Amino acid sequence: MMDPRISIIPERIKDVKRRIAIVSGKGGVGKTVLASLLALGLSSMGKIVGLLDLDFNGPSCHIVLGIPEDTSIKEEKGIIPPLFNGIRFMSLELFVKERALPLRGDDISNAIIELLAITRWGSLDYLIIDTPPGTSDELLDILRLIDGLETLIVTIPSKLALKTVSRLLNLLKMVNTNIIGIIENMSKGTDMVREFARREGIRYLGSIPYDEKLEEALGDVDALKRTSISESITTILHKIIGLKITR
Amino acid sequence: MMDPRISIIPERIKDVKRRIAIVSGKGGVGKTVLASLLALGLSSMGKIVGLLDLDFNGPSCHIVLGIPEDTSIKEEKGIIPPLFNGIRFMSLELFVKERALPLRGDDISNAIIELLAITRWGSLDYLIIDTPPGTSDELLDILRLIDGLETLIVTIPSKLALKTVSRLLNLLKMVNTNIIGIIENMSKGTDMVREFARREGIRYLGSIPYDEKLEEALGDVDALKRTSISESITTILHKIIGLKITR
Amino acid sequence: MLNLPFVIEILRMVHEWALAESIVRAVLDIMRERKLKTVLEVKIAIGQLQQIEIDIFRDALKEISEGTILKETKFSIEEEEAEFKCRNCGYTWKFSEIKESIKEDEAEAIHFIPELAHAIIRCPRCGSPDFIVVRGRGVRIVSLRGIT
Amino acid sequence: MLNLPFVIEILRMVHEWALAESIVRAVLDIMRERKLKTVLEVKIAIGQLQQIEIDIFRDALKEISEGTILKETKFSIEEEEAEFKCRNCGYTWKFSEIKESIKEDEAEAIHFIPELAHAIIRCPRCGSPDFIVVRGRGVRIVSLRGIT
Ligand SMILES: Nc1ncnc2c1ncn2[C@@H]1O[C@H](COP(=O)(O)OP(=O)(O)O)[C@@H](O)[C@H]1O
Ligand SMILES: Nc1ncnc2c1ncn2[C@@H]1O[C@H](COP(=O)(O)OP(=O)(O)O)[C@@H](O)[C@H]1O
Ligand SMILES: [Mg+2]
Ligand SMILES: [Mg+2]
Ligand SMILES: [Mg+2]
Ligand SMILES: [Mg+2]
Ligand code: NI
Ligand code: NI
Ligand SMILES: [Zn+2]
Ligand SMILES: [Zn+2]
Repeated sequence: MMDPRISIIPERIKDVKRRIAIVSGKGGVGKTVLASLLALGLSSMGKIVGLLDLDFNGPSCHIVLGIPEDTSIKEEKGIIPPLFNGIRFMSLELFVKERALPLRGDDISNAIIELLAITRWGSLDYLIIDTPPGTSDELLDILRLIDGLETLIVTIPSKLALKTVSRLLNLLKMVNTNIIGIIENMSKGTDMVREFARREGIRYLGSIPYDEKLEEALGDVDALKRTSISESITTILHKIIGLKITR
Repeated sequence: MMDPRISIIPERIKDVKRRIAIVSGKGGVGKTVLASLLALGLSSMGKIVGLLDLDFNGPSCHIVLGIPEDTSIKEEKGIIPPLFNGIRFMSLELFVKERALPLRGDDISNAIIELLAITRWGSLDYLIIDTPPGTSDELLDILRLIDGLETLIVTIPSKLALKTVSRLLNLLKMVNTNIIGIIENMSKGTDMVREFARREGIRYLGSIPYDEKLEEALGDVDALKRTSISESITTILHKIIGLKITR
Repeated sequence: MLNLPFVIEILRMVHEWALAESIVRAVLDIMRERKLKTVLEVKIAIGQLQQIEIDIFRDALKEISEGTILKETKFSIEEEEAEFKCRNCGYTWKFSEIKESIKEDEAEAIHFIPELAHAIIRCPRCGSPDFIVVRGRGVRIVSLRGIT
Repeated sequence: MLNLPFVIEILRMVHEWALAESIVRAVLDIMRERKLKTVLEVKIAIGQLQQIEIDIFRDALKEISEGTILKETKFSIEEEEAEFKCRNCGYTWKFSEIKESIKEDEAEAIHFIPELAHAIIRCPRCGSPDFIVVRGRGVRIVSLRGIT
């Protein structure tokens, strides 16, 4: 029998104008930091924003934004993502609170479907989705379940990262998703990533410097806004907001 | 019916003295670089070493060590891992060669079982296993399938990494694996990781500096051996070799 | 929303509503796909692990289907016992055997997302969290009887 | 290893040997677990996707079991057609329909690790590599007849 939960997902996100997944294939390139700061930046610009953390094995957006783990979940014909600094936030962390959560692929898939089926996002201008590294269940599921998904690729300027990003791009091109472009994080001022983007035929959205003040600022929204990362993100956001998306 | 392939796995690794998985939970902390350089270091010390890359969605050990992708696989009552710089190497990369390989959890699990069932490692002093981030199928499978598995944890000095490592530790402690200890990569000279190790009751094995010459050295074994990373690894290896493991 | 009876106010508050909505929507999807004119009966299994409030779920199904062409459809609900099998040691056990040991906030987490059981339940024999939920996970449609 | 007939030299060269070894080992494990004295017959299914050389596999089974208490055991081998289902669009198709389009080195990769199909095969309808191998993946034991 068909999975009934999948039927309701389009209804749950029907008032979400843009659905953007932050992806890389590679770990540790800054997906979580950028997903969180992109959401924060959009909210500062007056947009209505949701942030969904789908890195179930290592959820971290709440650490970046300083969202308390003991937040209680409101139920109302589903679950309503709590609001923090103007961001509607949803993460399994709100339920498991630091416990280890060793989920296999089929569990991840099941949990994503359940979460998308019961969460009522309401009207949003942007839903930002943080994803884990790899091209496994999380990515495959949002690609098949979220209509009109856009992907925003994050990388660092390293051969090791670019080889993996290149594999990811092969996949994204196969399934015909909207690739917004690539962000170079922890830039070293070289043109390695810009060149890569040109070769792959994707938009180079800009670079973000390594900011050693980030570590101290983690969990403190005001301090985060003062980092040079937030500054670069504002510039990048103006490009992203300007794009017209056809679904 | 029972999976026949699982029955043969103990036989396939029976002459492998130590089986060490490089793990973190977190991505981008240097698991792949360290797994590769640990294997290289052990080989330089005269040990017989195997290196198994289980990061199917983003295999990279071959890039670090400069192993050509067009190596042909030898069959002899199974498959024999080709030898490079004294390291017996196995990776799905040898079969897929840069293609995207989007595997879901059950596929990953199936592929790991198949690989372990058909690969004939022969006699090894050490089998080093590189793993992807997360605590999903790859990790759960090697924990259940490889008897006497030891884990070597890699982290960077960041709150974001340590929160995820801490979740991983919860899991490792549940399943009673042998935790060798933790390596601090891209150290900043702080005592954050040392303190963390003390709190968690695990061995702090040493720190590795950020070496900006690494990027240039990737793929070139001689250049890799000249990095300060290799130097730190030698010190750490002496500690690891000295440990008596009870299975 | 004024003047609704009290019981309905309560059922709006719980997330059982969202799951009931998914059932109704799925049945309407299946009708369209298979070109059914009427659906006489829908059999639904509710896995014990998720600890759904069955009365609330049934009331939600009724209220939601009321406004659709499913208002005459019979929704039969059966409970499904939850069973686990350890991938590490092969041991199998039932939810009922361990239910007592689960705290209230833990049950609440599993109620929302049954996979969170992997953060809470461990194999009674070997302690591993690496188990399969063999049956009784959550809500699913078992069968559907309709007229073309 | 001198004086072995030529055919056996060849079958040592292919990895079918390793899979046959796993079958024999698994049957011996099952015997011990279920306290069987003799195993009369083992039914093995060979999934078409993996493209096992059945004759070589059969010869390997014979040679390996020769030296064990399974030397009288009958190993029946049946081929299982491979079928796929797309997770993205629901389309189902058979391996035989697409077999022609697979190049030699690709078939070789799938022969070693059937999951590598996900790097090679895509849904004929929507192009997605996100499909399930519904049946016919690789080698498995279907059933076993023995005496306690
Ligand atoms: N621009 C930056 N400057 C300094 N540190 C950064 C920057 N971006 C990310 N980091 C740090 O790098 C590490 C990895 O970032 P994270 O967002 O967790 O990556 P991912 O989500 O891709 O795994 C974290 O410790 C984070 O604080
Ligand atoms: N000690 C180091 N100094 C400089 N760069 C490093 C160091 N360790 C790792 N890197 C770089 O960091 C990135 C992540 O390393 P990698 O080994 O791929 O991590 P993981 O396998 O944990 O995802 C790569 O670009 C790698 O070259
Ligand atoms: Mg992340
Ligand atoms: Mg790696
Ligand atoms: Mg499960
Ligand atoms: Mg599959
Ligand atoms: Ni509820
Ligand atoms: Ni072969
Ligand atoms: Zn167990
Ligand atoms: Zn398809």
